[in-house]
Amino acid sequence: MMNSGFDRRDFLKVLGWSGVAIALNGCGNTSVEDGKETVVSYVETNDYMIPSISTYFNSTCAQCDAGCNITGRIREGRVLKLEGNPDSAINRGKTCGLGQAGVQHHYNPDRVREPLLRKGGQGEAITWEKAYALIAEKLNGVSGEEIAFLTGGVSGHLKVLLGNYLDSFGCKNHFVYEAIAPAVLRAANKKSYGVEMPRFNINKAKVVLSFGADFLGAWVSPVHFSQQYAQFRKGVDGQRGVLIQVESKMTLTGANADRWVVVRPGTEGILALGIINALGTASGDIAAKVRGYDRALVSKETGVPPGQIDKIAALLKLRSPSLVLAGSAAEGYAHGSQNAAAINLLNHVLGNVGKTVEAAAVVPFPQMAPATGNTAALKTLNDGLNAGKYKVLFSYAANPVFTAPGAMKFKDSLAKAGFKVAFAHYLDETAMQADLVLPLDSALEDWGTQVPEYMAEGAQINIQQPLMEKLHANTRGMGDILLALIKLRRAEEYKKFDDYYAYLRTAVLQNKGALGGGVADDDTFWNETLSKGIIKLAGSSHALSGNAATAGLSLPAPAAINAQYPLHLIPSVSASLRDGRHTNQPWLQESPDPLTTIVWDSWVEIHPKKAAELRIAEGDIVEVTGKNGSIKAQAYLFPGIHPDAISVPLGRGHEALGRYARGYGVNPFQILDAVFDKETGELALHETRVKVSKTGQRVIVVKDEGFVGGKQMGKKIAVRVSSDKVELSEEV
Amino acid sequence: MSVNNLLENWSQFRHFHPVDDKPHDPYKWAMSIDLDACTGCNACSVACYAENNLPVVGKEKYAHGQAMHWMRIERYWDEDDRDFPDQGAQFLPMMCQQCEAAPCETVCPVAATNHTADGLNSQVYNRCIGSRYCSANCPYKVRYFNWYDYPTDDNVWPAEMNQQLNPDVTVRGKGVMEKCTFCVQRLHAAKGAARSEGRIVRDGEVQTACQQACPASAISFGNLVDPESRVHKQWKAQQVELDKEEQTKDKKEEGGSELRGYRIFEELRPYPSVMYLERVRESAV
Amino acid sequence: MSQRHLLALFNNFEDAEAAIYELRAADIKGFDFDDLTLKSPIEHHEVEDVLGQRSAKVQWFTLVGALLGGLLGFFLISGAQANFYAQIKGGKPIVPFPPNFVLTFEMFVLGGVFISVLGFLVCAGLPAKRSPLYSAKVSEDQIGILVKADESAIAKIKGVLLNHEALEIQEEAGK
Amino acid sequence: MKDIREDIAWAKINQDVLKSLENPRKLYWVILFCALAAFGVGIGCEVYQYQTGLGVANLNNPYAWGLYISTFIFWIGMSHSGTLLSAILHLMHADWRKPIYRFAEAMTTFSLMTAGLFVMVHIGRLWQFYYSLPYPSERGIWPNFQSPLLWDAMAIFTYLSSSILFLYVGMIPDLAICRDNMHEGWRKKLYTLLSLGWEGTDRQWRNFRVTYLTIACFLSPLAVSVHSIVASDFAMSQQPGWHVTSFPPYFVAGALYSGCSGIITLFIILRYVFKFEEYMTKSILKKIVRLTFAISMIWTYLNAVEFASVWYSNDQASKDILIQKATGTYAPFWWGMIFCGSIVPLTLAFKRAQTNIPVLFAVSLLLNLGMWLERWMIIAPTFSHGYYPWTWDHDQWPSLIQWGMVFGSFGWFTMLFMVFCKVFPSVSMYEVKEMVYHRSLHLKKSETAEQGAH
Repeated sequence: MMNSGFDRRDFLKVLGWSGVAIALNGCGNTSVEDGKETVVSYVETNDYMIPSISTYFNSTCAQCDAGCNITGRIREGRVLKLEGNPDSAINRGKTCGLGQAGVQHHYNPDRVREPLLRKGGQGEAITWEKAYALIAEKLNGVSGEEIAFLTGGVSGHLKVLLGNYLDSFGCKNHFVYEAIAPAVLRAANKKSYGVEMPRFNINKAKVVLSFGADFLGAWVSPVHFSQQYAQFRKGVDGQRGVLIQVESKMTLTGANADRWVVVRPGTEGILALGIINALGTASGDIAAKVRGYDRALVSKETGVPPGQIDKIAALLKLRSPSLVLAGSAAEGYAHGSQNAAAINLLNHVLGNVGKTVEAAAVVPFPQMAPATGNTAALKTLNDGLNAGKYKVLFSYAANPVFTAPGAMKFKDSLAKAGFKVAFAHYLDETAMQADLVLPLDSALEDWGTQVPEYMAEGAQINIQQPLMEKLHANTRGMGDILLALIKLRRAEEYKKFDDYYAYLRTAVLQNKGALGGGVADDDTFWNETLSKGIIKLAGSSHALSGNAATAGLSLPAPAAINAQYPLHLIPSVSASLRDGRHTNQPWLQESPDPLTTIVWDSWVEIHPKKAAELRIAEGDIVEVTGKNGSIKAQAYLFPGIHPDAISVPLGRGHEALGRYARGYGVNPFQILDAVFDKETGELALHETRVKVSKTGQRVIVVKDEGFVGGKQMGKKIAVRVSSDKVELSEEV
Repeated sequence: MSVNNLLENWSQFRHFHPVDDKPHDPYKWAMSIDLDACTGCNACSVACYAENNLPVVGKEKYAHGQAMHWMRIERYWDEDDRDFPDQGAQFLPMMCQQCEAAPCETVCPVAATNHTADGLNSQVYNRCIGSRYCSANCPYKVRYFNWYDYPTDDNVWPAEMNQQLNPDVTVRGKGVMEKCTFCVQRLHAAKGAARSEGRIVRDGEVQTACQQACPASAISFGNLVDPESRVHKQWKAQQVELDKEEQTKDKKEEGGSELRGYRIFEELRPYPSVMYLERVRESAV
Repeated sequence: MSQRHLLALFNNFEDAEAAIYELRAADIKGFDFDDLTLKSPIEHHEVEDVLGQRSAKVQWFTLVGALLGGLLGFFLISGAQANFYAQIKGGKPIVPFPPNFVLTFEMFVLGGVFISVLGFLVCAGLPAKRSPLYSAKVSEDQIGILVKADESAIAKIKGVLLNHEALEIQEEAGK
Repeated sequence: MKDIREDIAWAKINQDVLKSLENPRKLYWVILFCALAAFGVGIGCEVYQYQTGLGVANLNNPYAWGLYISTFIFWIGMSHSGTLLSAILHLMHADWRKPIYRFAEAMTTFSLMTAGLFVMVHIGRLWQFYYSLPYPSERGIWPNFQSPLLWDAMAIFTYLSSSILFLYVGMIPDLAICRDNMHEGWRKKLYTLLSLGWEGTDRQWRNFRVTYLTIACFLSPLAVSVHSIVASDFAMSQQPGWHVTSFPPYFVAGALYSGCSGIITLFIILRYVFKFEEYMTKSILKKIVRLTFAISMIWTYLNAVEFASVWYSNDQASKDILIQKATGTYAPFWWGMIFCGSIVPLTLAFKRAQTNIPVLFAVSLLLNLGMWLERWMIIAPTFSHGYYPWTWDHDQWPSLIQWGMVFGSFGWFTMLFMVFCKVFPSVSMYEVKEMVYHRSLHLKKSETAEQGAH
């Protein structure tokens, strides 16, 4: 990988110095910004930079919230490729496809390059000075109550700075919104284990029973879990781990399960209680709770054959420790919290808490801990907007106009805000509605710190540093913008920081001791920190509370079939497109969906039996109609889905976001009903009921698989063997 | 002079190179892919796009079957007519198998695809005239032809995007065939670095892009003739030999061998350099 | 002594044949029998009985051409392969026989055909200057006999030719 | 039945044939213009494809070959019967070939030239075509002599150049006739140049005969080798449906078959257009028709052999392709091929059909359609249904660009052939004279014998 003859010490030295060099170049008013040079001058290059020799800088992947540590390969001043940082406990040198595509976020041709002020239907390029002045003017005389700041998940120093900025107005309206965040899980975990996000040791489990947790795809920290999964498959003590996945629509994880159990949508909790019942090991409260859930009833309500329940229970009894995971598919209902609680209860009953569910390490700086996003925040914001409460609205790293459920009519609500400022990389749907769009540096150009929500081993703070000079002269880092804005309010306090880099450096060095800096001098410590890209901390961890309470646990019987809208709509989350913010990265658009192999478009997954009933064939354009509108997409016959459900992937159907995203597919967010989890107030993503009708049009589905689909036609291509026929412990 | 050379070294030229009596020395690059670890997540494929300057062809061309993914993830279902795939799907990463006796090599009219000394099936873009005979003769269909001139297509690498292109790998113009190279640019760099230290490349010093990305570490890659390499050990443990079309496993009764290493289409005798390890499914459930 | 050409045209081959027999028998002084040329619209291989075996040597060209072509083909190809073994084909020897034999055969044919045609041109003396006396009738349906003889012999020859019902006799103008 | 009369005046032969070289009628120009326009369509398609990339042909991975290769084989096949008539039948002393072999030989040459075009338009980088030629370079790079495609190139080059030489050498005496009968002008100059000073001397004739015979000897196995090599493109590969031992004879039979039906078509056209009834007689036509019928049965047999050997083999992949051919996407075309190639020629078994010109014309066109379909049915099913099921693809159809070039090739061929007919005598005059002469000799001999008997 390294083509130079450096040894490791030299390499680190170079990285350290280069960090400084980048800092000096990247944040001052360089000749690049003056437009004199394009990227790097070869007349006076930094001495670590040798043409044709790559250098590597560590940073943090910003494509999702998992916080994987990455190493960027830089040559001739350009970042070429992102690799995993081998020293990271989270991803150990590995990356997912989404992470690989980070460079396409950076080099995307549709990035916003100038501050844009709305003028009629058009955006007019203005200067930063004018933009700041305008914000100051709009904020003049506005009380903290009348300001709303909408963001995606934020953590680290950016969160601190943002908090300080909002404090300067006395504003408490920080809405942290993530469309597909595991918010119900957090609440349920808090109740069951005492922490929102414990550590799941898949690698130590002999059986993993997952209720719709797509931990190999898009759930929480997939790269980390994928590695654990590989170890789990190799087995503890030579015994290969068994994965059982319970869900209504097959996820990537389900496709890798030893047994994929299809369950009636929303009855995951009932099945969990049924398994507890079948185990027969529970006592007291729990035993009383599950008494009613005998095999016959559970089987009837969930559609899982009684024999299957017995087998799962027997296996769980036989092989210990095991791990039970509650995923978003089980949680996306009005009784989602109850489902999750029932599933978590299973971990208690099986004695997994403390073994495969462990307390995670916590970063000892609570102010930097992630502000985790959820959808309840959006509802509050939406209500506030509708009430006309907000005169100024800031939006950062969230695209609610695209991701809010159609029933919310968020776009109309947004129009009621007085002045809307969007900090944006691209003109996404929300930025299109803004009055002022401020262009951001890409994640590969910006400084930052990040604290991952899911801690893999010890606690860690991730460093994000520029991997190359700015591509566009007039973009700014979010931290720099916040600093500039806060200076307008508290000039005295912040005047010592020239820029966000200085702020960050000072903030880190102030806590050198706590961050493990010891007696090293400031420069050395700072440079080492940058070169590592990770600050690993001893951290502390709260003990798990072994609270297996069943109080308040009550699961509704499965909903009766709605005659008008007989089908459940399952909006599926793909590992690469997530909530749609990355849809403009062409590698991801062209990367086939693992299960359907479809590219560049949306589809409606229907079980072949249901399709036969409705006389739908592959490629038929079907109309999916719910209470809040309809979408039209191509049908794909998919065996891994409950016949009473259909599934449409999230992420496509953009009306903005640039050439690679706009006009491809449909957006199922648009037709989601506004049903919320009763306990947490989170949007119940899976509660929308729909009907499907043929439109009469038909297209050829653009996909990678051939016309015989996933058949091997009697050829020995992908071969499977039963676990009793191999001896894994003798393998290399 | 050519005829002199021909006559003097006659016996050498009649060797069946390289599968039988001339083992690769000191390198024979090979791979093994554990299908039990592979999750089908596509990270390898995207990493390949990033490393090897693969063009994104767009929806319309993809629809015409003109995609350029050197590494494709295939998804297979059980063929047993059950209502639900209750044993999951099977994923298979498929790329050029770098065959030892590659069917593509012999048919190229201009010798643009050849066997290298380190056991790769090379593709010389400059030499290729685009007869597509290699693709026609490839049993795995892992060769990808440049049906259009992607480097000049504005939607493939627009102004900023082309700064991401890996300078170690050329972009391919229209009319040439391309395929997985086992990241030959990385191999070259590693071999060069090792040579300057007077040794051969150690196991783990060089990774292919797919291997490096794979979150489940399902792919291992290395020098098959190096007894210390993981790949060598894996092949040995699975008793898979490079120049055989029938392995120990095939001779045993079904499932009686406790081995799970196999190569696809061995019976056609291309002697592929990629060994797959069968996916395992729990018998207890 | 100066020589002159004489062309006689006959209606059919039998007449011409008879005339030639007589000319040979006559043994006219100043006339070499080898200077007699028969011109005909189609091939009359019977003429060899009259004119004697004037050998055709094209076959030798063919033999040499075909052998050379074949040898050149084989050695050129094998030599090229041997000197370019950086481009190994997996599973095949550097100099493989079956493909080389196919190409050798093609080169064998190519050499044979090309050199035969060359041999034809050489042996038939083509492209040739037009002979001094010619009649378009020869390419239609008449047989021509072109003789070259001393001035002194011309009259005698003419007599013989006329005896055999020559339709027309052209004489080269005297010098 | 009327045959070439032994008492036909030689001068009349000259006159009749030379008349075909006279200034063309208006219709000639119209047809030539149409052919040129068709060729223009092909050129236009190629220019577009050259500039945009081969993707416009709607080929894909792995469906990498299309109509270009099918039509290439078709034209190569067309070329074979010319050689059959001119060389093989010459060696067999079949006199009846004499009036018709010239245009058949021209057909050989021109269909080879057409086939060559398809190699060009097929390759991805036409501008690097010369890489496939074995020229010495300072880097010592040679083409891959192991590739059947290279054998193909070599064989076609040999065949084309030999055919041109054979056509030319055989035409020299006729060129001399033209030279002698033309008024001053460019034609006279051309014929003077090309006839190389031929005067029909005994020496010229003697060497001419040996040479002509020698080339014929070479050409006969060459023609067989050319089409076996084209078959090797497929049979030497590993793909199911191609890797068949019987492919070379199958291809040769197919080639002779399509060539013969091509000759019937052109025979009828020339006979009608140039009023060559006296030379291209129905009895000759009958002989070709019978030959065609025999070849069609051989082809049918080899077809059956191929199916049978696949069917009784253990090669599941090839079997699948066979089933796919008969029942899958391409079934209509495959059955069309069986119909045109094996059923339609049965009409030729009937005596009345053997000389019925309209019927023969229609049948010959159908046979050629069948043979074209045959070539397509070799290419398409294997590409769409190879070893690897994941890449099976039955949805790809040739784009209009491909069809445009196929169409253009017919224009190109027609154009070449029409120009040839007006510039060179399409009936061999000296050989018709020989034929007449030999007949009269034969007649005389039998008369003398009769008299002697008396």
